[in-house]
Amino acid sequence: MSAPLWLIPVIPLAGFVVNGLLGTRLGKRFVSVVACGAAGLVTIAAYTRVIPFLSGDGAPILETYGSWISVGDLSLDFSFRLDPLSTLMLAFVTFVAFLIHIYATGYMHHEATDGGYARFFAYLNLFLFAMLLLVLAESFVLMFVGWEGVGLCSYLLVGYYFWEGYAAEAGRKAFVVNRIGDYGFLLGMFAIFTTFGSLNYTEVFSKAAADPAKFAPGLAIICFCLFVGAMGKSAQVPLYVWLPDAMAGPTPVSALIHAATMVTAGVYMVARCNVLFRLAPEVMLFVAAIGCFTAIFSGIIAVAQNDLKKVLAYSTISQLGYMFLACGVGAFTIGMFHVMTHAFFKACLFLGAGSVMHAMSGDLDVRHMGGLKAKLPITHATFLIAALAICGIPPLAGFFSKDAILSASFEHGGYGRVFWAVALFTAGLTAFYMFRVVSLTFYGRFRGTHEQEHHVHESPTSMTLPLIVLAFLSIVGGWVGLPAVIAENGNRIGRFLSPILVPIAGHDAVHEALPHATEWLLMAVSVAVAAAGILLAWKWYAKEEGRVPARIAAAWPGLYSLVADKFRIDELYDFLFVRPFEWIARFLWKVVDVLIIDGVLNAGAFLVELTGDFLRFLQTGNVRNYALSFLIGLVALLLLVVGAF
Amino acid sequence: MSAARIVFDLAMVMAILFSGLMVINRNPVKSVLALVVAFFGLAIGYVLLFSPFIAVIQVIVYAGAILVLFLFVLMLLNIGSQPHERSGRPIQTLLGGASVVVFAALLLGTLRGSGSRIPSLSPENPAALSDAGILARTLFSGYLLHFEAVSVLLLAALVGAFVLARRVRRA
Amino acid sequence: MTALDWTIVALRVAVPALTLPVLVIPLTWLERRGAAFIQDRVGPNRVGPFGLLQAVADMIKMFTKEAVTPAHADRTLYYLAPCIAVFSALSTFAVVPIGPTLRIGAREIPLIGADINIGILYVFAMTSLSVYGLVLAGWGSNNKFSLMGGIRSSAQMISYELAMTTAAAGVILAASSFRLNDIIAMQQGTWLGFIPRWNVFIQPLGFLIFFVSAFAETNRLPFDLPEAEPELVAGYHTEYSAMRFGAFQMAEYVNVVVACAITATLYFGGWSLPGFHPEGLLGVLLSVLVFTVKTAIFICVFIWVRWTLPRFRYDQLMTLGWKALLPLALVNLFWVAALEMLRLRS
Amino acid sequence: MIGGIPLSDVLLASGALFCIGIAGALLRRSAIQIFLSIELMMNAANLTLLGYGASLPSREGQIIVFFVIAIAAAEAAVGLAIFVALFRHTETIDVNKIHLLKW
Repeated sequence: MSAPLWLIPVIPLAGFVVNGLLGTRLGKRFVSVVACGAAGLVTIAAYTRVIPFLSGDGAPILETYGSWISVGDLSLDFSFRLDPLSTLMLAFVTFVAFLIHIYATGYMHHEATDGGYARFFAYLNLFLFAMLLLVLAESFVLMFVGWEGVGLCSYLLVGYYFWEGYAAEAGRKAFVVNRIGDYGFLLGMFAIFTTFGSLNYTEVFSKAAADPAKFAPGLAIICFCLFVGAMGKSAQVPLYVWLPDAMAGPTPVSALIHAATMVTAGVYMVARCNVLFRLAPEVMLFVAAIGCFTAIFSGIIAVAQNDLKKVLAYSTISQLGYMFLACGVGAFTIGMFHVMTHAFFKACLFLGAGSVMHAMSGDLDVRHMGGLKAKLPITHATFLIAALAICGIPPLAGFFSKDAILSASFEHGGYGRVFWAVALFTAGLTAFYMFRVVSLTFYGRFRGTHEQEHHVHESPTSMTLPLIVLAFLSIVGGWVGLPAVIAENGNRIGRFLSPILVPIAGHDAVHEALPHATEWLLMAVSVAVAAAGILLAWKWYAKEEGRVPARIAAAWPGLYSLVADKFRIDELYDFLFVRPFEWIARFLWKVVDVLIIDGVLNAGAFLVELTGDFLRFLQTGNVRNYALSFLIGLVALLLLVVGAF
Repeated sequence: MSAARIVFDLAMVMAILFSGLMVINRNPVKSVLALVVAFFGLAIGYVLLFSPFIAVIQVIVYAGAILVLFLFVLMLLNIGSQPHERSGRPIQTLLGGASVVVFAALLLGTLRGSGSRIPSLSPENPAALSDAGILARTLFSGYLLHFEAVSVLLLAALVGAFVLARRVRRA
Repeated sequence: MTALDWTIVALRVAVPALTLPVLVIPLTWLERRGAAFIQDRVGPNRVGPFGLLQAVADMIKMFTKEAVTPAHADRTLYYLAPCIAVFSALSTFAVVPIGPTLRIGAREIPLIGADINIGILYVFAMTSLSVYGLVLAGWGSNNKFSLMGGIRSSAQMISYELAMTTAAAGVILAASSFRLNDIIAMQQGTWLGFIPRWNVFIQPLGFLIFFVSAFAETNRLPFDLPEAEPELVAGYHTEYSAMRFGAFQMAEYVNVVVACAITATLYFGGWSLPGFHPEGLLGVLLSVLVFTVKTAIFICVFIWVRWTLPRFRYDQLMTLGWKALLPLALVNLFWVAALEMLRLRS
Repeated sequence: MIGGIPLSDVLLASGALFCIGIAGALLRRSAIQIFLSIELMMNAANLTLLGYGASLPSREGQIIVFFVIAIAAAEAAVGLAIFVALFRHTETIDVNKIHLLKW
C-alpha cells in the first residue's frame, strides 16, 4: 500500500488547519497530538513511497492532478515528481521533522497556552507542508510556491517571540533578505520560460540536454539568477546575514528550518537544475567560489562567537558553503549527500543546544557554561557525537560526505586545488570552533550564576529521544556513501542519485578517478587537520580555560573585535543599502506623498467642499421640496416630448 | 353608450371623487377609508377591463392588507385629526399647485393630441384575458424569474419592516 | 333577456341575501341552547316551545331599544362600521354554490349567486373587507376599549388570512381552478369504492389550518380577542346598542355560516355526495339538503368549540398564527404540490 | 373600444387619478396622506396598464400590474415601518417638521 503523492503535503496542511483554527481552544495535549500525529503520518506516508522507490530503477514517477494555470503559452499542471532527488529529500525531511516535532513538544512545554503553543505547532506543520511542496513539485512555479511558503513560515517562526523587538526584527530581516534572492529566482524563472517556453522540469531539462548548443548562451543568465535565489535561501555570501539573526526563533525551528531542511532548499534547487548548471561552466565556477568563500568566511566568524546558537548558525552557513562547493565542482550527488548527513548532525547539534538552553534557563552564552557534562549526560554524549561528525572524524557521517567534497574539488583540477586547500583549512577551523564550544559548554568548571547551577537538569525524554536517534544517524548516516577506496560498491547513495545527472549531448561525464593512494592521502590529511583543530581547541579551552585565546585577543584587539563583530557586514549593509533606502523613503514620504500627492488631493477636496458649501442650500431636508423638484423635472420632460410631437 | 361603459364610468367617477376626498380630508383615518372606496371603484373598473384576477388581488392586497396596515398603524400610534395650521411655505404650495395644473393640462393635451394614435386594434376576444388559468401559465412560464425576484423582494421587505419597527430596548 | 331571466337572476341574488339574516334567529337559539347543554344548564325555554321564539323576542327587543350614539364618536365612521360588517358578510355568499344546476325545461338555473371563475379569491377579498367593519367601529367609537379591539382585530385578521389563504391554496392547486363549482366537481367519486374523494382526506392538515383560521377570521372563541369581555368590556362594539349592535351580531353569525359553507365546499365536496347523482327537481333539492346538513354540522362544531375552549392570550394567538399555522400551511402546500407533480408524472 | 369601453375613458380616468395623487403628494403635509397619494398614483398607472392590456389585447398588462401590486405591498410594509419608527422619534406626521436630513 502506498500513499498518493498529493497526500504527503496535504497531511501537514490538515494539521495546520486543525491546529490553526481549533488549537487555542483544545489545549496543549490536543495540539501536540495533532501536530506530531501529522508529522508522524506524513513520515509513514512518505516512506510508503520512498521504500518501494529505493528498490526500483530510479525512473522518475510523475503524478498529475489536473490543470493549474493555463494562460497563453503558459500551461502548468498540478503535478508532483518522485525521483531520486526528491526521494532523498522526502526521506530525511519527513523523518527529521517528525523527530523535531516530538522534541518541540518537550521544548515548548513551558510556553503559555494562550495561543502561543498552538500557533507554534500550526506554523511548524505549515512549514512541513510548504517544504514537501517544494521538494515534490514538478515545475519551477509549484516549487516557487513551496519556496515562498517555507520563507513565510521561516518569517513567522523566527518572529515567534514577536513581542521581543529583536525577534520581530530578525524575522523581518530574514524576509527582506530572502526577497532579494527570491527576486533572482523569479527572474530566473522568467528567463527559463522565455528560453524554453515551459516551466516543467521534464520539458526544460530534456530540451536543454538534447540541444545544449542552442540554449547554452542564455543559460549563464538563467543559472546566475537561479543561484541568486539559492544564495538567499541557503544563506550564502553576500545574502547570509539573515541566518544568524534567525536564531531568535525557538530552537526546534532553528534545527528544522535553519539547519536541516529549508536552508538546504537552495542546494536542492541547484542540484535539481544540474543540467542547466553543467551547461554554464562560468556560473559553476562562481557557485564553487561563493561556496568556498562562504565556508571559510563564516567559519572564521564562528570562532569568535560566544552565543552557542550563533556558532551553530555560522557553522551551518559554512557547511552550506561546502555543499555549494560540491555542486560547483560538479559533484551534485556529493552535495546532496552532505545535505543529508548535515541534516542529521546539525539538527542533533541544534537540538543539543536547545537542551542546554533548556537547562540553563534560556541562557546561551558559552562563557556562562562549563562542566555541564555531569549534569547533562545524554545531551553531552549526543552533542559530542554530532560535533565529531561535523568535524569529519571517521567513521561518523560527516567524514564521508565532507571528505567526498574535498576529494571531488581536489580532482576537479584547476581552481579546484585552491578550493580544496581553503576547504581543508575550513575543516580544521570547523573542528576548532566546534570543540571550542564543546569544551566551554561541557568541560571545565561552571561559570554561571548560582541559581543557574542549581537549576541545571537533564531534559525530558521527549527531548532526549530525538537527540539519541539523531546522534545514531550522525554515526551511521554516512555509511551509505562509502568511498570506493574503502568498499568497491560502498557509494550506494552516489549510485542512487546518479539518475538525476541527465547525460547531456556532447558533454561526456567521464572523469578519471584519483589513484587510490592519493585518496587515502587526502583522507589522512583531512582527518589530521580535523584532529589538530579538535586537540587545539581542547587544549586551549578545556585544559587551560581560554588563557591563550585571551592573550591573542589582547594582542590584536582590532582584529579580534572585527571577527567578533562578524566583520561588521551588517553595518556595511546598513550603510550601503538600508540608509540610502531610508533616505529615498523619507523623500517619497515627505516630498512626494505629503506635498505633491496629498496636496493635489487636498486641493481637490477643497474644491469639492467649496462647491458643496454652495450646493448644500439645495438640500433642505424637506421631502416636499424634493417631490416638487421631481415633478417640475417631469413637467419639463413632458414639455420636451410634447414639443417634439 | 353600452352598459359596460356606463358602469365603468360610474366606477371611475366614484374612484376619482373618493381620491379627491382622500386628499382633502384632514382625518387620516377617513382618508384611508376614502381610498379604500376609491380602490374598490378601481377594482370594478378592472373587472370591466377583463382583469377579474387583478381586481380581486387589488381588493385583497390593497384594500384587505395594505390599507388595513395603514389603519393599524394610525390606530397604534393614535393619530387622529390633524390641527389646521398654516403651512408657512406659500411658495412651495403655490409652485406645487401650478405644477400640478400644468402637468394635468399637459396630460390632457397629450391625450387629445394622440387621440388617433391610441391603438384601436379590435380584439377578437378580449374576454380570454380574464381566464386566470392562462394568466397563471403566462406568469409562471415567461415571468418565473421576475416572480421569484419579487418573492425575494417581499422577504427583504418583511425583514426590513421587522427591523425598522422593532422597539430598540436599551439594556 | 326576458323578464323571467331577470327575475331568476334577482332571485339568485336575493334568496341568500334574505335567507342568511333570517338564519341568525335559529342560530342564536342553537347557540344558547347548545351553551346550556354543554354547561349543563337549561337555557332559554320560556318563549315558545323549547324557547324557540326567544331569538325572535330578542330581535324585537333590539329593534325597539334606543340607539345611543356616544357624544364624542366620529359619527360617519360609527354609523358606517356595522354596515360594512353586514355588507362584507352577506356579499361573500354570492359565489358559494348551494346545489347543482337546476334544469327546468330548456332553462338552466345554476344554484349560485355568481359563478365567477375566481370565486374563492372573491371570498377572500370580501372576507378581507370585513375587517374594516371592526376597525372602524373601534376607531369611530372614540373609546379606548373599542380602539384596542379594533387594533387587535386588524392584526389578527391579516395574520390569519395568510394562513387561511395558504391552506386554501392547496385546494386551488389540486383543483387547478378558483371556481368553487370546479372544486366541487373534482371531489366527486370515491377512492377504493368507499372513501369519498374529498379534499379533507388528502389534505387533513390544510383542512385543520383552514378551519382553525376560520375561527379567527370570524372572531369566534377561542379567538374572540377583539371583543374579549374580561379585558375590553365588549371590544369594538362596546359603544354599540340596539340594532347597530344587532347588526354586528348578525354579521358574526353570517360569517360563521359562510365560513362553514366554504369549509364544506372546499374540503367536503359541497353539495355532492359520492354515489349520489341529482336528477330533476327532487335531486337538486336533496343536494341543497346535503349542503345544508354539512354546513350545519360545522356550525355545531363552531358552537361546541366556543363553549369548550377558553380564550387565547393575544401573544399566543399571534404566535399560533405566524409560527405554527403559516409554516404548517406551507408544508401542506408543498405536500399537495408534490402529489400534483407525481400525478402529472404518471 | 374594449368590450364597449373606449380606451380614452380609461386614460382620462387614469390621468385624473394620477393628478390627484400628485396634488396630494405635493400639497399635503401629513406623511400618511402623502403615502396614500403615492399608492393612488401607482393605481392610476395600473389602470393605464390594464387598459392598454385589454385593448391590445395582451396579458402583459395584467402581469405587470401583478408585480406592481406585489412591490407596492413591500413598499407599504417598509414605508409604514419607517413611519412608525419616525413617529416614535418625532411625535409628528407633518413632513414639514421632519427635516433632519439636511446640512
